Amino acid sequence: MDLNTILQILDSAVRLMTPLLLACLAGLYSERAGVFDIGLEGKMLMAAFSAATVAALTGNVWLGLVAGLLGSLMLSAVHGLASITFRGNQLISGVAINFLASGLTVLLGQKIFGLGGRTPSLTPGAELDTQTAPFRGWLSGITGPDTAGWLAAAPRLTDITLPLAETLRPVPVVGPLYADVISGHSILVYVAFAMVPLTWWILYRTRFGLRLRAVGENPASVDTAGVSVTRLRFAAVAIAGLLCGLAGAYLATGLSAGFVKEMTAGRGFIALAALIFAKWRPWGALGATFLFGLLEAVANRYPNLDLGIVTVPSMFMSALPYILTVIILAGFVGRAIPPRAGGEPYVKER
Amino acid sequence: MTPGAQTRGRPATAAPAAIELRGISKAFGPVQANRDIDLRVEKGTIHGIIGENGAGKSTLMSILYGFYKPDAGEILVGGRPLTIADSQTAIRAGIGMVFQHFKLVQNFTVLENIILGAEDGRLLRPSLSKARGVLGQLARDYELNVDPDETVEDLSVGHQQRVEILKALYRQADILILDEPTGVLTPAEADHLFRILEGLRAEGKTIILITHKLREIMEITDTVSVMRRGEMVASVSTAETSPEQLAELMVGRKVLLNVQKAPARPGRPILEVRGLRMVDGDGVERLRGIDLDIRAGEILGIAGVSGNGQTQLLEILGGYPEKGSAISGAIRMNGAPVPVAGAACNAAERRRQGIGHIPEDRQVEGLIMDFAAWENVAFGYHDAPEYGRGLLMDRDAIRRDAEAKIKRFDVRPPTCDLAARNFSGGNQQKIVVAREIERNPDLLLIGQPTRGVDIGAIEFIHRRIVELRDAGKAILLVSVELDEILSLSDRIAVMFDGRIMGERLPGDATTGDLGLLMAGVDAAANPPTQGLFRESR
Amino acid sequence: MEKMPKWADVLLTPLISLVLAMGISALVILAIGESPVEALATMIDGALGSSYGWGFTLYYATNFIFTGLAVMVAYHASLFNIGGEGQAAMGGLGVALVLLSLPLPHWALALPAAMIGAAAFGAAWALIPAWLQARRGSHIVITTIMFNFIAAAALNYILVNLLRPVGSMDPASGRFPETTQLPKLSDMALSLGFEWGRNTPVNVSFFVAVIACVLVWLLIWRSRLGFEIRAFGKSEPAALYAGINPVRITVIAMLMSGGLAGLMAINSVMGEAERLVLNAVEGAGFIGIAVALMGRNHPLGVFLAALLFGFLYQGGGELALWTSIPRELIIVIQALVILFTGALDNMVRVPLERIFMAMRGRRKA
Amino acid sequence: EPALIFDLGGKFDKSFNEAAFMGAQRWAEETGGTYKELEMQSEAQREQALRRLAETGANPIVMTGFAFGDVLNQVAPDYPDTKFAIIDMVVEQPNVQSVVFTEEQGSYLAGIMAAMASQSGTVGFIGGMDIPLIRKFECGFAQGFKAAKPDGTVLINYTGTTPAAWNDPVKGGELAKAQISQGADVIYAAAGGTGIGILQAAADGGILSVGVDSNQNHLHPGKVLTSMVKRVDNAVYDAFTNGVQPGVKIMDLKAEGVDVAIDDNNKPLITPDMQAAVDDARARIVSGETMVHDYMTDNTCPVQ
Ligand SMILES: Nc1ncnc2c1ncn2[C@@H]1O[C@H](COP(=O)(O)OP(=O)(O)OP(=O)(O)O)[C@@H](O)[C@H]1O
Ligand SMILES: Nc1ncnc2c1ncn2[C@@H]1O[C@H](COP(=O)(O)OP(=O)(O)OP(=O)(O)O)[C@@H](O)[C@H]1O
Ligand SMILES: [Mg+2]
Ligand SMILES: [Mg+2]
Repeated sequence: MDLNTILQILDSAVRLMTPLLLACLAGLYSERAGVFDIGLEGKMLMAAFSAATVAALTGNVWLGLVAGLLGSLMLSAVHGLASITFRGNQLISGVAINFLASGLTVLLGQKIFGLGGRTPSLTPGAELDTQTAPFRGWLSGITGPDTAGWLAAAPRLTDITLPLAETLRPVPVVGPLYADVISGHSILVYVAFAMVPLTWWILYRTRFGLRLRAVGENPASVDTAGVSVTRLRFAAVAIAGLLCGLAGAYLATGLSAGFVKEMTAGRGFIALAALIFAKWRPWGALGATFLFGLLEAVANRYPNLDLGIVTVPSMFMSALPYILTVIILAGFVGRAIPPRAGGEPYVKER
Repeated sequence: MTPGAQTRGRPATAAPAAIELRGISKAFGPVQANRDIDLRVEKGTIHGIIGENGAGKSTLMSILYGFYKPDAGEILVGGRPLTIADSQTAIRAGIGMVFQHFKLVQNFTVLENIILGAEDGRLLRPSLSKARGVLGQLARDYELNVDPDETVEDLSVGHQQRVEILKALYRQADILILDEPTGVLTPAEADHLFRILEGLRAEGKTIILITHKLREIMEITDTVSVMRRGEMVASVSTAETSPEQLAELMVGRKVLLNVQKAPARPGRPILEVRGLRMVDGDGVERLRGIDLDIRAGEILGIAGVSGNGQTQLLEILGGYPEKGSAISGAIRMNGAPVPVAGAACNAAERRRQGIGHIPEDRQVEGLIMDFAAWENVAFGYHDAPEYGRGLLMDRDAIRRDAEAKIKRFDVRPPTCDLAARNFSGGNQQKIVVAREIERNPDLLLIGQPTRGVDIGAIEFIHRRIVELRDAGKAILLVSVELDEILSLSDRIAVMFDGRIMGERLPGDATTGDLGLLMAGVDAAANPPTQGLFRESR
Repeated sequence: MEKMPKWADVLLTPLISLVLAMGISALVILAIGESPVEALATMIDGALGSSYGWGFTLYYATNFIFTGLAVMVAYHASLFNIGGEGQAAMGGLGVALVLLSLPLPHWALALPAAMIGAAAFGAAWALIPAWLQARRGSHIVITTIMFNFIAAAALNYILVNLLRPVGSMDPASGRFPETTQLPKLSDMALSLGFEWGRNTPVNVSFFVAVIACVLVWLLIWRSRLGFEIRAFGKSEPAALYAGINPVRITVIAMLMSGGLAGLMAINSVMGEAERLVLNAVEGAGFIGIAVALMGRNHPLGVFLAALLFGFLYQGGGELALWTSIPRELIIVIQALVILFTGALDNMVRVPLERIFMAMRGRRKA
Repeated sequence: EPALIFDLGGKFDKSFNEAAFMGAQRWAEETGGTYKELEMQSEAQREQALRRLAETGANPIVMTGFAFGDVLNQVAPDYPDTKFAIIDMVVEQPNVQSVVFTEEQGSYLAGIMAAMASQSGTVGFIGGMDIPLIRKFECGFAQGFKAAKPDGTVLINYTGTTPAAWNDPVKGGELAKAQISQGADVIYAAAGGTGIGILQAAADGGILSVGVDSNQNHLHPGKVLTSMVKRVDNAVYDAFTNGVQPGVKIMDLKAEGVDVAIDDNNKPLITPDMQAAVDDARARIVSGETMVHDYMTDNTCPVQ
């Protein structure tokens, strides 16, 4: 394997891991606060749908992003209501949210676009223009044509070339690594990676983080210290919603150009697995999701392994990331201890 | 020490009371935990509250601290009415509380636990460094030393409690509520705590102390209130009352405060332990060569500060040593060797060999809190032939058995369908004791049988243990309560740092002598220079 | 003393929750411009209005009973088995291998043989996650998720390359021998002299599922093993104190869980399709999670919840088949039912409790 | 009244269900008639749907997808007066018409075009799931490609092994990028909804793609080399208009059942050479001079 191949695989791994990382961090906030969240998948899906829908209707990806965040937050609110306010079963609530998102996205999508739950492709062209026309008309009526033009400029996230990428390219190893792997992703990738140290800093260096971790370990300690358990948990669930929102928006407007039903394809569950793998720690989340991304990138790159006598079937290569995960888990990762109060609603009086 | 409330207590003056509760009521669903309670605590005094398990003491204090909301009633702090809707309000009003079950975050450091909820600003660093300074000051002022960077789960319970007290002091509490603080403390620790409380009182702080130990009430409080079944039945000056009177007020009948027992008549050896060593999963040597003999018809008491290997000893004898530990040595039960490791070393096997076990922690080990009482009566013996046929269990047989046991042990309420969680601590303990004693084991291992249990129940449990001994059974009693060890044991062994420091007969032993042994000093070898403990009455 | 009578807790609360869920569903239906009344009528009529509807409702319910019981048994040992999907798929493989390789002359022989195959394959697929959890501490949630994917890949390979009849386009096994066809409930009714549920897939497996409910109930609440499973699930330290071996319980509970999930295949693969197709499980493994949780991890609850989901599946299917309402509406309705009866139940229960307390107070006074 | 049953993917699958739907729509618009349509929700419904439609008197009943084959074989004899048509599968019953497409032939033409458009000599194929039907596309494509570029390379990927494989544009895009980085400059997508992501990634990556089933040239004008169209719409339209003739109906190149789509969107990409080569190959296949091997006949592919 030459350097170029390695770089390409790493580049692919970065893209593949980003939605996982965002969702994994979302789960981290929620579960660190003691609220289990198996609804990551649903929230991502809802975000992907709302982001793509608004981006398609307005032609503006930033409005789409905001809509994605709102869509995901809405489901977070449902989860919070069920598992914090009404002290319901957090697993059931998560399951319900996954179903809800899977149904609502297609239902609404069909109602709005009539494309069977798909949104129009977010590439400039006839399909998109007819969708955005009413909005742009409405907008230019209010703000004048200039603003409307600007607003409708980018229906999709574009890749960013980091400064000096080309200048540094000749530097051996580091140069191509910087130019090909680190540079050239959409903004949400950088946001996702920045979220790792930020999350670490929030968790371990701020008052909010201290309380958040405490409420996931022993909510009574937080309560008797005069801090509202409910507010903290809602805050955590809301942050989880925002991060899932980013993840979903990235799927629909960054990695692809539009929404397709069920397009999260189980990534929420993989993120959940990564979270446990990471032992509920931010840097661990980075490592775990990178591992998943890398395994998938490698499997994509080598779809049939020709071993001379036998050719390993494609199905085996598809399953390889999962098999390796199990092996790594069994071999190298010890027992993961979840936050002690995780999954338990905080009940004072019975 | 003699009670001297007159000299310490301040006469009630017209000055507003530190705390005044008027007509507090609180129901948990159908349970009326507090009913129309009035309470007045003067500033600068120590006020004791006693009452049976489940009398409503913790509930009342939790209301005062804003943890529960009362259904009715009024709270006055320093004479001014105050609606305490949450703990934040209570803290601001200068109230601090050390809960019966600590409210600490186990995997946080001491410092993090202290500042939690009382941080200065959004960032932790300044809060932590400030707290570190204040903590040092508090430690000097009150002799409350704890390593601020230690993780709480690595601290002994005594130290955890210090953290709770420091938490309250850090928040500048003027009124400090302590709910059964001595239940988990060694005598030395309890003693230390009382010195601190006296110091706090001298500063003009007000203290409310809940305890089941009348000796403590008599020793330190100025006034005392007695609760029974959710009601306040008396509030008296400590000087004007006696332990017997308090016990009667509490339980509603006369209580024998001392164990009555005939001299032991030891028979053949039941348990022989030779050179038992144990290294735990972290490589720490917990037991360093234990030799023990227990005969039929005797109670061997093991005294010692908790954390000196007693837990490990009980677990190994009980057949479930810590995972990953390495054990060597020999154990013989009724003359037959007992495996100390491998698949044959398990708790079920031990029970078959006639070893019963009342574990130290009834809620974590001894009971399944969500199981009904009758299921808990079968717990550990669910394989017994009389509890079923083949693979299935015979519910009726178990329930009949459970009902009988519950009746004999006066468990209240006497319903075997209630989940263990819904019994009070004392009654939970009675279920465990009933289960283990009634199997009539040749050897009964007992850990902390009366921790947090009210005096009525203590009396009962003690009597049953003595009865078992008199029936010719061997008993290994581990307790941190020296009083309990002294009054129940026929022989006393003192454990320190994984070794048996020495053996005494209860008649010859003084608490001072035992205290030295518990601290790792053999008094016979080095004559005592100073008492670590005050002599108890 | 309880806060309200048991019947109110187990019947009234879910019923009111169900009504609420249906209310919100009606709003959703209105929002997409359809008539809720018509939709509900179609659903109820299609699922419960005829023996035909019942035939399908019960068929789906049978699947969900098996997967629900599977999740439930593991849950009692505090193991969250989300691998029902993969275990059921493997159960299907077990059924197919047994029926395709053994010359079984009659269904009465084929059924037990297929059950053994289904349960064995399902259990085997749960064994590795169980063992890894017990011995290596690998979290069962991750490993079972991974095993779902691995099962899908394995089945894809086996069907395409090994079991597919030569020249067939369909990645599916050949038909099982006629002799192994399970009697449909409709046939049984016919032999008793009346017509019921003609051409519906519900078959004897339904009775197997009902028996499984009873057996699981016996196991969990009446057997010594069940006692150990529940005790271990509630508290591992207490289990150790009582001489219960955690490794043994973990492995046994997961084997039974996987076996139950695998048994689903006798209904869908042997009873309905009569051959093994790709994706024969169709998400029933995941529905099992909802069924177990909503059924409060009790076999009776699982049975009722499975019926409810069978109803939603069939009624929803009818809705999508015969009206212009998109089929995703049913997923939304399912979600709302799960949400309201499973997670928002306290929203209903707490006020109800207050009402009952007040009533009791008045009676006392 | 005729009826149409869609397979589990649903009628908006961007693939052959959607093509069938278009055919039915065309019929409805032209004749003003109405038809019944059903979407499958689960495997168990297939039989239910067939029987219910037959009992309500629908005729003919057209269904898409090989998965109906087995059930139809059971059901058809019970309704001798009803005519059925099944697409993508052969069912031998007196009242059933089996419509099969020679995807290998269409894919062959696409392969020739890909070979001629490719600068690098490497092209890619991305299938949804590794199943025989998709292998058929793959093998035809590879044969055409090799015919025009014997030393070229075809990279092959499959999206996955679960139903999600057909609806995962993100994975599709990533696979396309992986193939691009290995030098592929034309990618053939046979993966349902996943294909949207493949075509997108190809367009973003500045290379060409080949659409499948319906004409997808318009999705990225000037960036989709062509689409291997499978005229399921024609088959449905035909069945609705002219009724169903029992037997096997082979929709091959000759019958215009499959072809490569050339329209305004991709015209600029088609060089005269390419057009000539395609026309030539088409003529030879139609005349039987060139035999495109069908993977299904022996589960092997003669090239690579
Ligand atoms: N959180 C709660 N929810 C429901 N009921 C409770 C709760 N806490 C206490 N109770 C009930 O209120 C009664 C009083 O309990 P409380 O804890 O105040 O007793 P206590 O006097 O502190 O007992 P102990 O001596 O065992 O500590 C108990 O009998 C119990 O049934
Ligand atoms: N959340 C709760 N729900 C129901 N009952 C409770 C709850 N919390 C406490 N109780 C009950 O309140 C009473 C006292 O409980 P508490 O926690 O104060 O002490 P305990 O540990 O049970 O007993 P002990 O004082 O002997 O240690 C017991 O009857 C207990 O079962
Ligand atoms: Mg208490
Ligand atoms: Mg207590």
